[in-house]
Amino acid sequence: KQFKIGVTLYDRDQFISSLEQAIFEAAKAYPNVVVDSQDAKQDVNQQIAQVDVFATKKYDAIIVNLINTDTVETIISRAKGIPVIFVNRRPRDSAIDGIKTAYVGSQEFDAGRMQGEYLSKFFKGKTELRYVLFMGQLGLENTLERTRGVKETLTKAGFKLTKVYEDTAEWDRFKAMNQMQQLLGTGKPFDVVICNNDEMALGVIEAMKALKMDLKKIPVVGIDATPPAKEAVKAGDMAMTVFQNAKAQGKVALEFALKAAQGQKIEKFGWVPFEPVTLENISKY
Amino acid sequence: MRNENVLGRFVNKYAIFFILIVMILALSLLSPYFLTGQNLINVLITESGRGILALGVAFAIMSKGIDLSVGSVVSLVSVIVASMVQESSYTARIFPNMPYVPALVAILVGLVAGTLVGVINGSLIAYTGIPPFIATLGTQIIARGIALIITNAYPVPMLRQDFKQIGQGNIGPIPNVVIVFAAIALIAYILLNHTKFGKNVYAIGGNVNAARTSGIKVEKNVVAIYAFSAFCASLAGVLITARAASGIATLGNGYETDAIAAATIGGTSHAGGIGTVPGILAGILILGILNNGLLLLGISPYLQQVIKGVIIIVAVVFDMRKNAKRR
Amino acid sequence: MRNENVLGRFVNKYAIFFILIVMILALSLLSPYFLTGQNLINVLITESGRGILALGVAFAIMSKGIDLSVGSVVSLVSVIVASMVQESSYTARIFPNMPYVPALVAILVGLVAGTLVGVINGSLIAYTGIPPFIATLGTQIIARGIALIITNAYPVPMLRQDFKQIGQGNIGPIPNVVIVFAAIALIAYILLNHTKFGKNVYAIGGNVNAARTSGIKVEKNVVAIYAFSAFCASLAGVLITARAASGIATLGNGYETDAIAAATIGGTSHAGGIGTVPGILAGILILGILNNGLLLLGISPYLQQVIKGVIIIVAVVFDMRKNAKRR
Amino acid sequence: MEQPILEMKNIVRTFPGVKALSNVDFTLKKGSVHALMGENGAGKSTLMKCLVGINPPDSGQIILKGKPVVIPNPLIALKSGIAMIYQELNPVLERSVMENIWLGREPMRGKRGVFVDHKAMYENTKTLLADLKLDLDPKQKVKELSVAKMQMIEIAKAISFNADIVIMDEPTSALTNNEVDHLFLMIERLRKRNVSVIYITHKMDEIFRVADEVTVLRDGANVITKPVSEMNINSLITAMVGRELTDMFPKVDCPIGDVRMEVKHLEVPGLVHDVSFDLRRGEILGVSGLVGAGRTEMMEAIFGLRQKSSGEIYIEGQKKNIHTPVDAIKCHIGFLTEDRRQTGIIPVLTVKNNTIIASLGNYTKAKFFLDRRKINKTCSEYKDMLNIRTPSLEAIIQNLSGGNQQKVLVARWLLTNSDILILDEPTRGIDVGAKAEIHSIITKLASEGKSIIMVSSEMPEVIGMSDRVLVVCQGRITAVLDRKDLDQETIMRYATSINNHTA
Ligand SMILES: Nc1ncnc2c1ncn2[C@@H]1O[C@H](COP(=O)(O)OP(=O)(O)OP(=O)(O)O)[C@@H](O)[C@H]1O
Ligand SMILES: Nc1ncnc2c1ncn2[C@@H]1O[C@H](COP(=O)(O)OP(=O)(O)OP(=O)(O)O)[C@@H](O)[C@H]1O
Ligand SMILES: [Mg+2]
Ligand SMILES: [Mg+2]
Repeated sequence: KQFKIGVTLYDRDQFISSLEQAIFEAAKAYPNVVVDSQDAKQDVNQQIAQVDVFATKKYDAIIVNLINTDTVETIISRAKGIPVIFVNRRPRDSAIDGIKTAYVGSQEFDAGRMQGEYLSKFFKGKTELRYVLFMGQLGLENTLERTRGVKETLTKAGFKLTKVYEDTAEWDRFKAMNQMQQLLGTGKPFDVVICNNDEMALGVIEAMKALKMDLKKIPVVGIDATPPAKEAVKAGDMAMTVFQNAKAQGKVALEFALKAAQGQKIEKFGWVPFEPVTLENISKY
Repeated sequence: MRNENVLGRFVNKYAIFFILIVMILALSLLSPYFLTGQNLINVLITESGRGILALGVAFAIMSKGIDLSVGSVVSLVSVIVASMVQESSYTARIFPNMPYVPALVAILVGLVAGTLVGVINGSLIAYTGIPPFIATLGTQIIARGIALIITNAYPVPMLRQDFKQIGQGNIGPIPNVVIVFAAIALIAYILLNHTKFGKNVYAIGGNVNAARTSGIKVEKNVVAIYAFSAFCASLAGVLITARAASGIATLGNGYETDAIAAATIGGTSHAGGIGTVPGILAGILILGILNNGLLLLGISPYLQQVIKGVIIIVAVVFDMRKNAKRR
Repeated sequence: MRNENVLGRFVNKYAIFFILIVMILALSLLSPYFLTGQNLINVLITESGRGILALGVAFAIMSKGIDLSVGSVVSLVSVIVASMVQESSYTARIFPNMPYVPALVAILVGLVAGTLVGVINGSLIAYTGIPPFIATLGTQIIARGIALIITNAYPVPMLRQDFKQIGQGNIGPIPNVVIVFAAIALIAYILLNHTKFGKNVYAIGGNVNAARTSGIKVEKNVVAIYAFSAFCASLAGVLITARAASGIATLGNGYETDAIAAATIGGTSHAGGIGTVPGILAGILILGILNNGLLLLGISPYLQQVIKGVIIIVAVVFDMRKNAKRR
Repeated sequence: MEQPILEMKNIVRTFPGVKALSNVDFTLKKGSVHALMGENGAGKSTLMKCLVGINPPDSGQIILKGKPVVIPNPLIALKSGIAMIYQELNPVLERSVMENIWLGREPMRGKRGVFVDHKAMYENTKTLLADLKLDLDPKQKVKELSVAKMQMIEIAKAISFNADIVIMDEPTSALTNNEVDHLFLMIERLRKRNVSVIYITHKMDEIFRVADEVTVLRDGANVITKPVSEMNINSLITAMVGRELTDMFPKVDCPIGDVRMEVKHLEVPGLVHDVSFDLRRGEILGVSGLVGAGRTEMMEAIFGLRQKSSGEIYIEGQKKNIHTPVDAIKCHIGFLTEDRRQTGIIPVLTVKNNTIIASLGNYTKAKFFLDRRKINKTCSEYKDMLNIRTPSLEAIIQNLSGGNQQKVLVARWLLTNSDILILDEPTRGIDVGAKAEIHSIITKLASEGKSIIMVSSEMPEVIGMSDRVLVVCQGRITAVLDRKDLDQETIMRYATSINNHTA
């Protein structure tokens, strides 16, 4: 029997594209699996429409990278009994039954926590941290969780956090770069730049390098461990990033989907851990 | 020769509907799933929000204006209404002390708040003379900001079942949202064709000086036009929120472009004074069917964009032939 | 009385510049960081991309059109150029087998490809008569699709230093991007005020029938207008890519709205035939200074939006007074 | 005999639902002034637009200077030596006078220069305007000018092309006698330079003053082509209308009632000064004056379209505050404006909607829904009454001939049932037959007790129709003349009186 699996992604970015790639890669291992992948461009309505179409075409399973975690019930009901595997954006636990629905991903909070742990070590002995924070798109779970993760970890470690600048750059490298440049223009002092993702961190680094600032003294941290970010870590420009294992997430998601499609029992959660990436362990990635 | 001309003129006049029919036929052939009742209903459900939006925005366009704020109105209404109908058992409510609010009251509050944005738009445009583009861009940014402030950018989840039912329920075989969409289309049709207000909209768009000289209260009508547009957006906001089962401060981002595109494809002229409800509906359906068809065919999302852009252009080029004789 | 009138008219005529000056004064008082050379240069650097875009788009608006494709052109050019100047040492290059391409050649290819989008826009508008909104919306979607197809949605990082230098270098104390921006502003000014093409743009926007009966080749001029707009967007795309040191397929998303807003705030009329380069520059700077100021003041990002919307509206309301006298 | 400079043979042109021209022939001699006449919608403008390539003919031949030519667009027409003044004024409002005149052929700096030579442009414009005795600043924006001045600029522009053939489509419809005289001097000069002129007008007297030959069209077909010397007014009208017209000014003397409206000390800064007059029941009050005298502004101020700095308006003895047209219409005042394009027609709407738009309130059911049956009935009644030539009530008004558009506007205001009707140039561009028709409607309205203010630049109309005439000069009323004292010289004397004083 041939298995058809539909994928709907929240939008496009480097990480999601890698995740999509991983799903396709994993599917290659099974000659009888066909994957149809779509992205919803951050439009909830569009995502539901895509699920509708997968249901209409009687696909065997659907992998959903949620735009908004609260649409989960709607999506499950629109799937009309077809198994739904959520990936990377975590829905409410109550929506997951481990039979027809499951979640595959990493704990977003952990990514922030790892940034926080790295920085607590880096600034050991200090009591106050003057921070600059670039957030992803407002209102998104990963923005909120990553931000909460890093802040809570640092506070727990005993630092007094002083905001120098905190704003969204919408995951965008260029927006972050422009904002950073303007901030630098003011000459306000700060100790650290925290970014919700690597693209923004790379933008910040461009801006700081243009002013020949010492990136060894003022660490810039990101999340995702994208190829250019890894280059930046190697070069010592980026202090650390957090590896979100797109490959593993994609692979596990596909395996879950396939099992569910065959009516086999699956776990409720497929956790793929984050991993901190620094100059010390960069060669592993 | 006369006969041929009549046929030719007929085809030209209703070109947009022919395009729609051709698209439907083509997709029926290309995909066996397309012409199923469920799929068509799905298209209607998906498009109902954008459709309601487009009908409202079309009024602004016909009056030679534009309404960029509708997307933000959707967002604003979404979080306002959602914050009033969260399950009382949910501890992280936006307003933890909010007493029980009946769904209808919450919706009413949302509609009033949303429509108010339109009244502000209309008043700014009518009484200060600033371009509609700027007035509605300004309120777009402001309304989005307010939606974010209310929710602190968090989604507003865990909505009560009685509220969700509005967006997810059916009357007979037909989903509620589709019924509301049809009702708004009917209202828009009657307003445009059978009331003084409709004629005023066309006249203001066609030649505002002549309208003024003819004793039309241009200012009041402009306020009414933008209020109507915002009212439609608010209604769309309520429906989409009920369907999505969550209030989201970024829900409507970019919807204005879709709505304007649908109205424009349907023959609404940005030069003012021209536009019909059937045309707009055709525009909405063309976009919706295109979207649905490309998904059904399983075409790669990037290629989809290219095809979509090409078809939009081709459809309107074909539709334009009706004007070709002139000039 | 005459004197007072002259002063009043002067203030009204140059209202937008007064608004700009008032904003600068207010921010100087509110933030000690504002009026520093480095900060002002930063504002210029940041706005140069949007500024170049706005100058081009303004030509389309003045001709009673609109250009929604510029944002996508930025993206398209960004990935095209970036993919040609990636470090050869970087293993994950888009085109692994691409031989060494001199930066200038890559830029040229990008500019040509981007401008081609404009030629297509202009031809569609001039020769098929479809509304500029639809033509440029269509090419917007298509160009974005192509950019995504080229890169498969991955960023194009690790660009060569010789290329990055273009966006990051200085001539004397002045950054390259600012110089290019100034040059384009000057070219736009000369085109509009001192060439036949400029007169044609105004005439086509002001009264296309008059233009046609006066023997102006409307079609060719329309093609040139959209080509110019796309050329500006391509140039902005190159500069932004060089500054960001990465090609990004979604780089320009939404830039068209910013550019159109800047042009409109600067007094470019969507009714066609009206607009000046100094006005547009004022519009760009108002938006830029507003952004910078709110950032310097450390206002919460949500509240920032509300304030931004209000100030845009207030600025244009004030500027509108110049037209209030008539009627 | 010398070869004609232009021959048009068997020209056919159709529009959807209308055959505008069926096999029309037209021959133009070198150096002659050829009048083109016909009722509204006869096809005059269409024939000319065929010639200049705006509406190229469906079939037929154009022979220019002995050679068959195809003229696909106005650019080729201009290059072939044909310039045209269009019936519908066509300025780029936001641009200056000089930019309008030299649009598309701006003088350049240097021989193959890329930069426009503004200085040369300014000087050229000055010379051109002086030549036409037009006192205008070349740098003024056209939108600040009155319709008459815009018309003069169009004339100046057409003449500046130095074309072999100049087409003038109703050039004098917005002009008063002085400017008309001047235009005729210009035409005389053109004739001396061996330029041929095609002259379209509805003003009969002009034909006999300037034209050498006349061609009459009716319903898109030739009726007659003859030297003017062989025609007289009556034979010309008969050729156009197909029947004899007995009375152009069917004025019936009817009893004039008491005062209905009083205007006191009306003041619009710089335009209207201390204007006071009254208007009675059943009265036709003519308003005469030169172009730019401020008659239009005066009426706009009364109607609430223009801000007045002081002055009161009393209707039936009661003071009324009129700030907007809505207020005016509430006081039962109607206003047919002079500028058909800017404040009259709503171009993209149908004839029906254009007709009904000012009186929609009277055609509703349950105060909300429109009574379409009643609207259709009324509109077709007025269409017949005014003999509006349109394929149907659903036709788009911008496709109607100029005169027929004007008739629709007349219908619009008749429909409002106003007690006081202000008509600003009501018969501009309207053919003789319909003009007589409108005159008789005006008379009928007056005899029903309505009050009419008729602003007109046509002396015969003012003299023929008015019970009293206000003469306006530089924003002031310089005379109020009774019907028995009306004659052209007296009016002219008062119309120029202030000029004479200051001179
Ligand atoms: N663009 C058009 N589309 C449709 N019909 C048109 C168009 N232009 C002209 N017509 C029709 O052609 C006929 C002739 O019009 P034309 O303008 O030539 O009349 P005219 O003789 O110039 O009249 P007038 O004296 O009123 O200016 C009219 O019936 C008119 O409705
Ligand atoms: N919008 C405007 N802005 C500035 N000046 C104006 C404007 N409209 C008219 N004027 C000026 O006002 C004066 C009177 O205008 P206008 O020529 O319309 O008077 P009129 O007596 O109605 O003439 P006619 O009706 O014969 O054209 C003129 O000097 C004209 O230039
Ligand atoms: Mg005509
Ligand atoms: Mg007048």
